[in-house]
Amino acid sequence: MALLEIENLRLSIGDTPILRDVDLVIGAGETMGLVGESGSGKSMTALTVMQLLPNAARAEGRVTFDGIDILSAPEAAMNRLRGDDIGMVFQEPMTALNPVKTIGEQVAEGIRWHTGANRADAEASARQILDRVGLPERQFPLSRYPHQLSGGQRQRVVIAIACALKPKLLIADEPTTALDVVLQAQILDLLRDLVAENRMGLLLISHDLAVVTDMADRVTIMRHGEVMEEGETAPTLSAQVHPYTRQLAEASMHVPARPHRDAARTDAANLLEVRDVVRDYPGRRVSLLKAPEPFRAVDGVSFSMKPGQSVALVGRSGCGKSTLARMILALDRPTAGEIGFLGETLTARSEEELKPARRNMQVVFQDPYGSFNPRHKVVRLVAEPLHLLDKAPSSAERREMVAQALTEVGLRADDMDKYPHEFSGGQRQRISIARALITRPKLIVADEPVSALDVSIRAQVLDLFADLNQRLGVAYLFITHDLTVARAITDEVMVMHDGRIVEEGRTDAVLDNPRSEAAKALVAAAPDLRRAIRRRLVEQG
Amino acid sequence: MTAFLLKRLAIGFATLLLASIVVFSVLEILPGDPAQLMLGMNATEDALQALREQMGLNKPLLTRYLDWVGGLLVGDFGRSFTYSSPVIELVGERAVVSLPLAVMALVLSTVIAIPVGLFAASRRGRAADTVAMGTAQFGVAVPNFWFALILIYIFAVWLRLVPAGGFPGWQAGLWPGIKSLLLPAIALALPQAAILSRVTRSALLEVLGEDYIRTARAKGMPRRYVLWRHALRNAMIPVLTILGLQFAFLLAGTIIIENVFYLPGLGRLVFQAITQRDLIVVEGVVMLLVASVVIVNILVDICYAMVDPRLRTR
Amino acid sequence: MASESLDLPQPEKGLLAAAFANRSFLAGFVITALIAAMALLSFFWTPFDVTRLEPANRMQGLSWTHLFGTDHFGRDILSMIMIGSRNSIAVAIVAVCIGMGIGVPLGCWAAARGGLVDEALMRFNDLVFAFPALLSAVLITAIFGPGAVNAIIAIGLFYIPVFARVARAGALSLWPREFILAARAAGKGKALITIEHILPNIASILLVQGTIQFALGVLAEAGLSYVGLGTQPPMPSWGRMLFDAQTRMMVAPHLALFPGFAIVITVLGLNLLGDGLRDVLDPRLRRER
Amino acid sequence: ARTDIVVGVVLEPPHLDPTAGAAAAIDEVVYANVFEGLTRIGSGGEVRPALAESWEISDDGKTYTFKLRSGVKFHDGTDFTADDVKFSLDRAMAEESTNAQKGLFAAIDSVEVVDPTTVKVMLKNPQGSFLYNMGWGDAVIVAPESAEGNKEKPVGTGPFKFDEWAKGSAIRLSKADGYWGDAVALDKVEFRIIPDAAAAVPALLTGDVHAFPNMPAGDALPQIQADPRFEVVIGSTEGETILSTNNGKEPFNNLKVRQAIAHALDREAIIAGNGSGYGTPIGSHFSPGNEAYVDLTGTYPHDVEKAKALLKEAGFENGFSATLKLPPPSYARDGGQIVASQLREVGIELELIPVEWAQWLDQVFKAKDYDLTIVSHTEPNDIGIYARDDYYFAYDNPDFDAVIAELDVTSDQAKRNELYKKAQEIIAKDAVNGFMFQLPKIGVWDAKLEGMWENSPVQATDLTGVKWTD
Ligand SMILES: Nc1ncnc2c1ncn2[C@@H]1O[C@H](COP(=O)(O)OP(=O)(O)OP(=O)(O)O)[C@@H](O)[C@H]1O
Ligand SMILES: Nc1ncnc2c1ncn2[C@@H]1O[C@H](COP(=O)(O)OP(=O)(O)OP(=O)(O)O)[C@@H](O)[C@H]1O
Ligand SMILES: [Mg+2]
Ligand SMILES: [Mg+2]
Repeated sequence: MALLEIENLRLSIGDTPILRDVDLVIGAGETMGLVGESGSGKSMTALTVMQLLPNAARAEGRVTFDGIDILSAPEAAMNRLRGDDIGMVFQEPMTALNPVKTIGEQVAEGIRWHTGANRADAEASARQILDRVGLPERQFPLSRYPHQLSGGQRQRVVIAIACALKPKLLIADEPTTALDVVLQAQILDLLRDLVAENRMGLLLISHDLAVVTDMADRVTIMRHGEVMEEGETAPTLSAQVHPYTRQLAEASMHVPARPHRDAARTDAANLLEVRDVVRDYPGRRVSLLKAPEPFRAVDGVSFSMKPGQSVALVGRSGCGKSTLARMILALDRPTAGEIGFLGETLTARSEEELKPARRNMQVVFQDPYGSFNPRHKVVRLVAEPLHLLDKAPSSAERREMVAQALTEVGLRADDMDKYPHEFSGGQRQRISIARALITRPKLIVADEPVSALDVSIRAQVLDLFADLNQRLGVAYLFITHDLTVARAITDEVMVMHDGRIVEEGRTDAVLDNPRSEAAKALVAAAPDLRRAIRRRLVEQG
Repeated sequence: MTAFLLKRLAIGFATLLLASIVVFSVLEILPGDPAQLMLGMNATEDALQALREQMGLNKPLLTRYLDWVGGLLVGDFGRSFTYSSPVIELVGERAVVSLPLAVMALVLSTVIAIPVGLFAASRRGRAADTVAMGTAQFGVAVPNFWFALILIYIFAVWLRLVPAGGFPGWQAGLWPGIKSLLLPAIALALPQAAILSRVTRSALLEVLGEDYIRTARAKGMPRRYVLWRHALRNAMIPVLTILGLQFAFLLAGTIIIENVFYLPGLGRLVFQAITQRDLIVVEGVVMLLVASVVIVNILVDICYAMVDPRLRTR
Repeated sequence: MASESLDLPQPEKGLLAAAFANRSFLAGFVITALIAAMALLSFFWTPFDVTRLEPANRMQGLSWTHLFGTDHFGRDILSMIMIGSRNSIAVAIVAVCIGMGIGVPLGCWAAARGGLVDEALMRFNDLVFAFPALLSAVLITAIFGPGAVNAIIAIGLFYIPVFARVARAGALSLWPREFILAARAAGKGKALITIEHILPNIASILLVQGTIQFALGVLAEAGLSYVGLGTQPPMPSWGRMLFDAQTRMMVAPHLALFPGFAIVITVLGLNLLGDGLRDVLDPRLRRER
Repeated sequence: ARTDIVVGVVLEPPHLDPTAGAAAAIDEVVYANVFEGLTRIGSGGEVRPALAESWEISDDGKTYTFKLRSGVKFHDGTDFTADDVKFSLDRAMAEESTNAQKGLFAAIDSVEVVDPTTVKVMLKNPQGSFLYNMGWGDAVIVAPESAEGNKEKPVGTGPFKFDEWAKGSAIRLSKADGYWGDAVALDKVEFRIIPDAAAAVPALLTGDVHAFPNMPAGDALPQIQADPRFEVVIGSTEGETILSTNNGKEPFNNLKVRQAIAHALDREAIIAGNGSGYGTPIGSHFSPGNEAYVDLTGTYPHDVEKAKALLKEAGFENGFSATLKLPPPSYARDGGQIVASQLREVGIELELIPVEWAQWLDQVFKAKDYDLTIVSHTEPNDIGIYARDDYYFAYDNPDFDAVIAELDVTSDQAKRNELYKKAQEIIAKDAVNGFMFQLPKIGVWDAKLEGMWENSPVQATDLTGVKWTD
């Protein structure tokens, strides 16, 4: 008998149906990958198993765990199961731990609750499992508080809590989405080892096909609350029998067509010149008497870009990418160094003097929601940079320009009278690109412009970027932590580490053959669907 | 932690210094001549001059400010013009009424509000929650002095259980003293308790929606355990903020309530001293009240740091 | 983190409908509207003239002529309560306007400028909050004399840091947001951004806070009038009526009853309105429901 | 019988030295109980011997020779001698003196100690009221050893000595050993401070307080009067409650306007709407309790039509508006509303401006920056203020000044009374102020108490003759 069996699970919240006839089976020692686009019902399926659904949720069907009928189990029985036989790891390591309790307390608590062990024994077990997840006593005593740990370390604590009592089933709901690729690889390794060690069943939820392929024996693909396809991971994903599976897989591996790579005019004068730029943030004051040590987020960065060039800036989380981008955009001042754009220096200029530069340099941000004032209509949002023109265009001209920009990014002109919330995530990102384009800039700085998007939408947006580069000759500084994205649309790449550029060169060259430690780690950790399928197929024969 | 504390202390001290300047200058422009007020309508001009000299009102402004602040620093609050006794003694005599009153009210409101808030939060959306929060909603709207009048009417005038006002002094015994502070404390406490219980409830509900609560639940902890062991302490942070504000409010509230119940407390003292233009007493009491608000806020900050380890390293 | 502290509501067509579907808002709205109507009516008509004193009619109980009885000068209590409502409302509204009018720009300025300006604002807030509110009111009225105008100033002064704080917190959480960065990249200055982007987005929390302060203002005005520092006779005010009633509790408890209820109901109505508004305007809470 | 008593007082004294403050609350506690002067004022307002057994007045009326009692001791054990008298009077007259009624001593030229029990006081010119003046609380005799500490710990020669003062709530006295006069019946006296009707009434009903010489009974008075446990005596005080008028200012410098105001005031209604509803209507500035009193309330009777007519004559057909500044006591704040409503009837619109005492003294009393104000003049026998230049009424009438000048040098009682009557009539005719009513003294005490004063010719709570009957 399988460990977890879900049959015909239907779930609705209020009057909205969320899940429709979901079937899913996990055996002991088996890893099941659950993939699907955002909102497809992955988390709800997991929460049903834990019986931690939102208040208004109604579930029907059959869910058995180890022979126990979960849907009809009383709360007390569930309490015995949770944390003991079923452990769960959530996506957000920053908020998943109680900030006012030590990690020791939080790990030991479940142990004491379920085994009735005394404090000392429980703490000893907690110690063991923390050691096991890679938090050795010497650096991480039980008395640490969550805020004293980094994101990856916190995620380890959460995993320790979930695995403390060697559960039969571990549910991991996007356990690495909030982490950077290097940390992601470490956490995934840890999960793999734990499964092997205890013959745990693992339900691994992810939107990233590559991650799932790497980890899972079998995969379930969901869409709109329904299971599309289910089967052994590698064959399913390589055969791509189901159209939706194919769509997902293709989108994950999508490379935009770029007929003239190297659109850059190498002979032209530099578009952007960054020289020895440093940015210090005020550090935390430890003592009243001693001045705080400043924290150096960007440390002596120099590089230049040619018109039409497409450059990627990659690096681990917190290495200073966004800070650098903000300085280039003159939204933040460097502590030292100089930034030149179109032959003019940007540093120490007034807002008025910056206008011509700003006209030629626009920005696209990560969050398609957050980059719009929700109270303005699209026309006003897209027209915002027109403020930079010396002569303010008339209202009619304005609408004309907005219409053109919208058409350029593949939206309809009459979309301009809608509010941003009336668009999907991908469309919204198009709007923000339209806004960036409206002044015909020579450079667009894009800070993680696709990392919040689902794979299929991401593919479309990448196409758009590539297309604009080709058609309009816009240069890009493309900030991303996703090497696949960097590879897909940039010519040059810069690898940043701890505020410095440690390696730069042609994208393929650097990513195929990294030389610096930082770049090597990044490349090694980056999930790659194609490679993963290949490896899996070999492994599984 | 020490750096954090030192910074708080420095800010508190700066606030006090600023406050002293404000208080002094405000009282400077207060219309009315204290000497005339003491000597009444028939006073002759030379008697007035003599009195002003005696009270030190003829010295230059800056000298008087420096004298006063210098005195404050060594605990010398000066001598009252009218009572002609040291301000510190006057304040001491009044503080033994006001302080117990404020503390009683604070304790009372906390003791009532937190369980009610907890109860309502744990029964969210059910009848008990609706009733408790409906009552609280009503309580927030009740002015404490009106509530005091109603209490007086019921318990003093009608049932004759407690005195309608006045304070027999602690030398009359602990119980009579407490008895006469009981109604005022209740009148002060209940509207505050209503606010506090609402804050407690919503803070708890907010915390209950946090990810770490889900983590705790995923460990197999029952709801009630999670409420007590995980949610409560985190919810204490906004509750503490309100408690800190409430102390200041209660101190001010005593000014009205002391008038309603004729309690010889600090509130009445300032009130009286202002009308009698006993400036030095006003200055002293105001500074004392301000200082206690500042101190309470520092204490609240220390409590924050105790509740929330994240603040300890700041 | 920042995005958590201030969730931006989407402009929705159904906002008004949603508001009226909210029980708390509806109740608050009805009560507030009734009180406002009563205040307006009092400008044109009251059952009796409250400036005519007839000691011969003093302290009558409830009757058909005098629904709520008469006070110690023989004035009709219902009429006094009607006129008192207009006082309470006027004082509270003007105080809120002062607090908002000065506090919000201050808060926005501090959030936009940061550094020294911000620090100065915070110290100013510390200073004002360190004075027990009533005490400052007592001092202010001692200088300028008691009266409605000075009560307004005293209350309004206290509201400045309240609104400054709310506006500053809201603005601070907006400044690092991407749409603000985008506006800056579009070359807009801080003042323009504050007007175009910050203010509209903190408007709803300001509205909610305004309602709450309005309710508190009604309470504060009553308190000040009760201790004789607020609205002055012959203008009737609820707090003053309670003061006059206090010494007559033994013989005519009804004198204390009606003004008290008037205060409670008004404040209750405003609080309900505020709660309702918050529910409707703050999507985070709405989701929780 | 019981020998203790709790007396309720409305105001807490700022301190307890009657020679250094104007507050009536000081005298209410210590006058005649703790401190005594050469003479004292009796319950009927008459001058009686106190520390001076007897006195002789020289023929020119300028030298008073007081024979002092012997064997009198201060409460700290020191002897009372003629030196103490000289010290006390010199101290009150001195340049740096802070005596609130320094004017009482203005006539004194010098004080001479003849022997330990004899003192001679030389006046600059004869003063008819000198013996009366020496009976004021501000003229009590203090000892040089203890004078400085009297504010906190009063030391006098009276029948009661000071025990303690719980600030804000009570002042306690106890019987002094070896008092020179008749032994008092009470052992312990507590003055409890109870400022308002809301607290006073319950305190009385529950027996916490035995007597209120001056009770803030408010509207509960009928209820107390109906209760046989209590005796209620409505007496009168020295407080003439008047609508003070700025005679120096338009339009109040016009006699017709003042007369119109006088006709517009309805004293009965003012009294009815004012607290307890008691009070004696007055028509001039004189206490009805005084033997020289004449009832002048008929001079300008309540007559709205007449008032309007007078205003018209004065050129104010459509009335005018003015301000009315109101100090804190309820006779002013409540009374002001009634006055305003009555004057509105004749077309005078008053803006009510509440002021604190400090502001009242500054703005009204000193700067004469006012139109009308309501105040109670509680100093006894103070009709002389109308003769003062510069007084805040800004009233100037040479005829009146002459009467007062004559009074000053007249010591024959019958003649004095004649002059007093004349003075009353002049100011009543001139309608200097709106004369409203004499503040009542509502004395309420346990029916088993006897010896409480019914009137208050001086602000005092003389307990020397008080005793319990059961
Ligand atoms: N508390 C809730 N109340 C109502 N609807 C909800 C609630 N939580 C989730 N949903 C809805 O349920 C559906 C499935 O959500 P679920 O969280 O399972 O998606 P998911 O596959 O985990 O997506 P993601 O990859 O974004 O985490 C979504 O349409 C979502 O809007
Ligand atoms: N306003 C600030 N004050 C202090 N430190 C900051 C501030 N902004 C960023 N930092 C710190 O500077 C470092 C670089 O931040 P930055 O946002 O540039 O990183 P990033 O490379 O963009 O990371 P991510 O991929 O997570 O977005 C981080 O360690 C961050 O904590
Ligand atoms: Mg999910
Ligand atoms: Mg970044």
